[in-house]
Amino acid sequence: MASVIERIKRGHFGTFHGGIHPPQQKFLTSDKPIRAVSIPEQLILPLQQHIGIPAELQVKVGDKVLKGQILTHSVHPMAVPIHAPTSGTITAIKNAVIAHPSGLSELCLFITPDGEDKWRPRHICTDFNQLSNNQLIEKISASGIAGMGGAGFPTQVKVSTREDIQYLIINAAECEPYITADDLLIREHSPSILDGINILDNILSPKHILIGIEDNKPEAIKALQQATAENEKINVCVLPTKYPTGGEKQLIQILTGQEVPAGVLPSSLGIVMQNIATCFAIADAVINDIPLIKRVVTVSGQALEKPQNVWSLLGTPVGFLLAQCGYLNKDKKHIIMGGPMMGYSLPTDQVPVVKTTNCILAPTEKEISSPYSTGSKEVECIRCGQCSDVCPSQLLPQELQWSAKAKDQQQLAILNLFDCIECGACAYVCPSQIPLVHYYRIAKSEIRQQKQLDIKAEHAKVRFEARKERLARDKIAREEKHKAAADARKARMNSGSTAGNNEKSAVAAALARVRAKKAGQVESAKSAVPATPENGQKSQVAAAIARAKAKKIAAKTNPATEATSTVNNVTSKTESPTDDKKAKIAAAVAKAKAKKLAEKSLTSIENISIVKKEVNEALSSDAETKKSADDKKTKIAAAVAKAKAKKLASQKEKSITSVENSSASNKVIITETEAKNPADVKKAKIAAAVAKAKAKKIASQQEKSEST
Amino acid sequence: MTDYLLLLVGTVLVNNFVLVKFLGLCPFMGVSSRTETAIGMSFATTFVMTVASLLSYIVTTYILVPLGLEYLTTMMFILVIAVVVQFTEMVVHKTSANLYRLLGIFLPLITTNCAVLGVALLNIYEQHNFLESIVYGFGAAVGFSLVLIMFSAMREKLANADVPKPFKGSAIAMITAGLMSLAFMGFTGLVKLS
Amino acid sequence: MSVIISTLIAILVLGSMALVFGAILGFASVKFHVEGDPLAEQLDALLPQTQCGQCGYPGCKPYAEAVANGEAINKCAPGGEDTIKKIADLLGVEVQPLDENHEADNTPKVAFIIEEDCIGCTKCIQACPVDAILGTTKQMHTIIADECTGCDLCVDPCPVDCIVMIPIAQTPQNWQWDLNNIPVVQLD
Amino acid sequence: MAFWIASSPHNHMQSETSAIMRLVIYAALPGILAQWYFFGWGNLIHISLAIITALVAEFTVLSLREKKITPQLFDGSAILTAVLIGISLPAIAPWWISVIGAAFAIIIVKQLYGGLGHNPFNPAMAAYVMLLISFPLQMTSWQPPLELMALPLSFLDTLSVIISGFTIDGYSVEQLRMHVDGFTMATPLDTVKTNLTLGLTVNESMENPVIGNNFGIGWEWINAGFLLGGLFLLAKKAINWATPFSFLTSLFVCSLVAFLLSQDSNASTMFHWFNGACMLGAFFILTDPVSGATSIKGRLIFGALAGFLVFIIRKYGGYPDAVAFSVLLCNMAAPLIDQYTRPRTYGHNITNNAPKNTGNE
Repeated sequence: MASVIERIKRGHFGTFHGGIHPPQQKFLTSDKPIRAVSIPEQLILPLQQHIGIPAELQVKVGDKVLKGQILTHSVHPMAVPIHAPTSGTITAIKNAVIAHPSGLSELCLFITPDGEDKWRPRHICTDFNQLSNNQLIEKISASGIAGMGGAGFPTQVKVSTREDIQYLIINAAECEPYITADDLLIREHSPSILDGINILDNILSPKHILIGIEDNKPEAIKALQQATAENEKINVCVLPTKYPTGGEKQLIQILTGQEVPAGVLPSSLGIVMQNIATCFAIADAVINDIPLIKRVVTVSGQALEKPQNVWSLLGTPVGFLLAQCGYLNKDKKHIIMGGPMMGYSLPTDQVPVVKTTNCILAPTEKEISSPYSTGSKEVECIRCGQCSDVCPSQLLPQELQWSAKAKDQQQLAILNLFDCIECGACAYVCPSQIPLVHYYRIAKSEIRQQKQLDIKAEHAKVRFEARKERLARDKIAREEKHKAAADARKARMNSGSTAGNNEKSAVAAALARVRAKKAGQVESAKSAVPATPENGQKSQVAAAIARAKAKKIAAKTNPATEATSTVNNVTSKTESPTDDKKAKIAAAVAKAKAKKLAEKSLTSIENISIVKKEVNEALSSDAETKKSADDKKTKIAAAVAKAKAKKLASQKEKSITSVENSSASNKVIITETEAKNPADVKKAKIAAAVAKAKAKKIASQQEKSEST
Repeated sequence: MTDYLLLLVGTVLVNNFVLVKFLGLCPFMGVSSRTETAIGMSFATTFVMTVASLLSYIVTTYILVPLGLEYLTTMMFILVIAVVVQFTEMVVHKTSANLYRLLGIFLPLITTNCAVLGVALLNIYEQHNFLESIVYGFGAAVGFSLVLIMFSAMREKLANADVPKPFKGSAIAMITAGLMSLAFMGFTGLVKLS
Repeated sequence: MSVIISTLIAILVLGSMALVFGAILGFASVKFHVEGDPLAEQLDALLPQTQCGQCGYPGCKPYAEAVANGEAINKCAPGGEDTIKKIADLLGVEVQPLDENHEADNTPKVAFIIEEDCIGCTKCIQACPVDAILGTTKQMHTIIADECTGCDLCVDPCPVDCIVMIPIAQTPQNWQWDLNNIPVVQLD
Repeated sequence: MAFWIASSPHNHMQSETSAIMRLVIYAALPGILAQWYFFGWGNLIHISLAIITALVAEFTVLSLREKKITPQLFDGSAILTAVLIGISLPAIAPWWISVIGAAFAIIIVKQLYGGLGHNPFNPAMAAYVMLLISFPLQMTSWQPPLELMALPLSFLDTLSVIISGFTIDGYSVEQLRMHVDGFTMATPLDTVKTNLTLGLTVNESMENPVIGNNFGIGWEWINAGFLLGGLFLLAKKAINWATPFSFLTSLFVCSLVAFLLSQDSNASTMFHWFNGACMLGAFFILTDPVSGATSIKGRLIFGALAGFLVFIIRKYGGYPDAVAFSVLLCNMAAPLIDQYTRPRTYGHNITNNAPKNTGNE
């Protein structure tokens, strides 16, 4: 351990495999101070600006918010809150294009600033040393700080690690070309940064604090060295410039000589890394109670008149920043969020600045004439191996692309595709100009999706098996129930009571029902005949109207109601409504018929008569039924019966059912006297929906037959 | 000793069964699409070839020749080979179900691998003694394995190559085998066996 | 006479050799006996488990068993070509194109119930192979989207056609780096 | 006005594959010049013939496959293949040798596999081996260096020999191969090998006029030329150092061991280095990345294997020079070598650190 520090103090650092030296281009912005820009007319705040899950919304459209007011909140550690960057009104909460390479939309808050920039009450903390660790972490968490280097990992998760921390590494390498945001931040705010580092020191109490910074930032190095001169624990490590020194794993390897094992967080090695801008944000949050609402963004590129680092409020549209810096490109707009190596191009300049945005790059066409930006000049890979020479993860990019193109996921796994950090070094040097990283990203997302599918498939399998088991269980239970019921019935029938007689008739009715059903099935098989012209016309009309106003017409002119009434006419009624059981049975029969008839009648008038006949047949076998003119009554009874019968069928096991049934049917029969009771309305609705569906079907059939 | 070594090298490289004698092409084309499979096949074939040449020598020398039944040689050898292959199949099935599945039909088909029968018959033809028979059988199998494994690695790579449609699959594999054969011509004259 | 004798000897030799070898093999087959054939299990693991029945079998497992017994490998529509390729690799057979009787469209979908139209008939619940539909008689039903496999078995039974299959929406989380499909804002 | 969408990285080193190919061709110039100086116009004529054939063949295949023609045709790879074929042929071989060779190389060895980047074998060497096996007579009709030739050989003579088999004055190839003393000439490697079978020691063979003062008149300079070109390529980082280094080392070690064991029957290390196609093979053929191994470790093994094979075949084999065969054999082995020499990926199989390695993979 000591030897590592000794080595570092001597100025000897390790190295990582590969790496490249792309043109720095930092001079564009490195000599100008950070500029404060005015508040834009509208701020767009994506709910999620970090890795993890979005927090829950705490405000609604029309709310007035104050600067720094919390907008989302969650107790989940991977959910990071966002805050109002300025005071104003929430004008919309809707999907908008977010800062993501896909250019897809996600939920964003739109704030129209009122220009007053009025703060919520703040509690300045003068001495953070008096705060406990939990209080510090709580403050960091409440301030919505997520890693500001690019990935956006929630900071409170990183700092609340339980591991014994050896090294706290502050990443100030800023190895990507063009970007000088951290450089300028260090130069102008090194005391605050030191406060932030001290806060982290308090929380994590690491043995050593290492600040990794590339040697192309002499002024920032000087500022840091001056600021940290009195602190023995902090070592400013000036590293040779090489891309991607700023990669977490690479920086760890350079400074400590250790490799982070695949699939493991650095904290398990006793290492925590924080970006230097995050340190500044932590200091601001803890000391000044300023949540993360602004950050330094390098607005650079030769397509700008005045490239400069700016203090940008989160949510500022990129276009606004570009306009402030004098965007010159008029035709081919190429705007990159992030650096030229790992940034992504934006589909619109309305994309907002988020917590991870460290650079907005607006290059001229000549400046960044990447083969991947200006039409593909990709040729076949000749396996020259330059890519594997520069790969910081020591992968074999040439083999990876070969397998990625062939979608050989097995081979990709063997080649450790997921250890690729997408730094872009391979694609940068590739003489065949193959967009290697792009291939890897596609392959990675495909593999990720495949994994999801596999998990889902496994899950579906489990559920399917469970369902099969449940069905089998139910079947056995039902059979037992049946058996028990049959035994009981037999006993009752043998006893010769009136109840027994009723049972008998019930059995007869059930038999009839089964017969009718069978007949109906046979008929329906036969009745593929198209509707008669009359009926066709009718149903066409019905279909047309149904689409517009399904409920109304269905109740009026629908054949289904006709059919139902037809059935009702022939359906005899039970002697008295008080005889629940009997009525129920009869009604069940009627219901089955009615439903069938209703279906049939729509497709063919012929069917109606046939079903009528069947119903008659069925009913005539029901000895105790008599004709009745009371249509309405039967209808309602039928509806009640329908519901009950179904319930009965599905809940046979439950003994309470019969009690429920009788009481429920009584209730409905009581309500029957009312002309427009709710049951009727509901029934009409159901009928309407059925009719609508049928009409649709007929209409499509008609169309088909017409077209042929 | 040197003789045996020369015999071995000669069989592996100079008179390679697959690329020079063109024996055993069926599994050479059939089980070479994956290196993993090819390695398994190599072990199985090496075992079969060595044991088969050993057994066939014993059968010839101690049964067929004393009884004057040389005319039964081919038949007997097929019997011997079939038994060894069956045995191997059982062992593979038991020890590595995965390999068993990967090899599929080609495992029992070692029986009809002409290289195996070829080794047995060539042993008789070349009048090899007991040790020579074993070395010859083993050498032939090593040669077979060597090119099979190399070929499978090449084919794994070729699987993703942009081969013109009419040449995809077996066609390009045959061309590759031809070019490999050309390369093996380089070993010609390496070992001058009497 | 000597011909007969030599023939007899030949038969005897061959016969006894066969006997000896047969005994060896018989012994080996007992010694190296392997239980069961996990092929169907392995095949089942490759199938997408939508339980859609489009292959003509009631679920993925039965189809896997059928494939293990020689059924055509190209009947899994939701799995598409990828699954066919994997099965072909596993079985060591040629890749076949998807059966023509099946739709080749295997874009992931999820069922959705148009709730105002639902009459609570429970028919879809009975049809769902993975119990992904929630509801009871006369109550509006809804689909647990996370559990839905997109098999569309619930669409047909619905008497009021209130179930539709909607493609799974693309989010930044499941985006596949298709740069060509990024909607680029056209400015004038 | 639209926004550009592109995948990162957005900047590029601006290198091109064709530039590498051109560089390799330029680097071959010193060797070709030496060849011209010592053996006349023959190889230059063959190079031109091969280039024309290769381009025509490439054009034909590309148009048949409906590929983009211009970028692929002029990416330099076909020309490089043709140049290598032209260099390696005997100077006075008939014209159809180079035509068949180039056509075979481009159509069968390269394009049937899908073109540049897909061919598992080095096209030039596969073509050379095919020619050597199919036309052994023409392919071994090496002429003596100009200074040893009994007959003068002008440009027109060479052209005439290549086209018709006879010089303008009517001398045949066989007559051209006559030494001033009336012997039919062979290459130094051939000479040594033949003499060994005749019972002569290597030292006695070195007396042969074809060998000259050092290792072979002309051949030593040609190899030196290619060595120079190779060093230039190394300096330019157009080729990787690993393969030539391990190849030459391996050949050196093998020949040194043999030489130390028996000086009579083994030529010196430098004789092996500066004869035949040694340097050409080391820097221009084995370094072909398409058909070679990928990783550094793989390349070291690849080169060492090639060196070993060259020595074995030169010493024991039936063919005098072995570079082409060795290259093909190594090409065969390359995918296998690749499979077993993948570099350790960052964070995998860490041995030297991570006391708390809780790797969950």
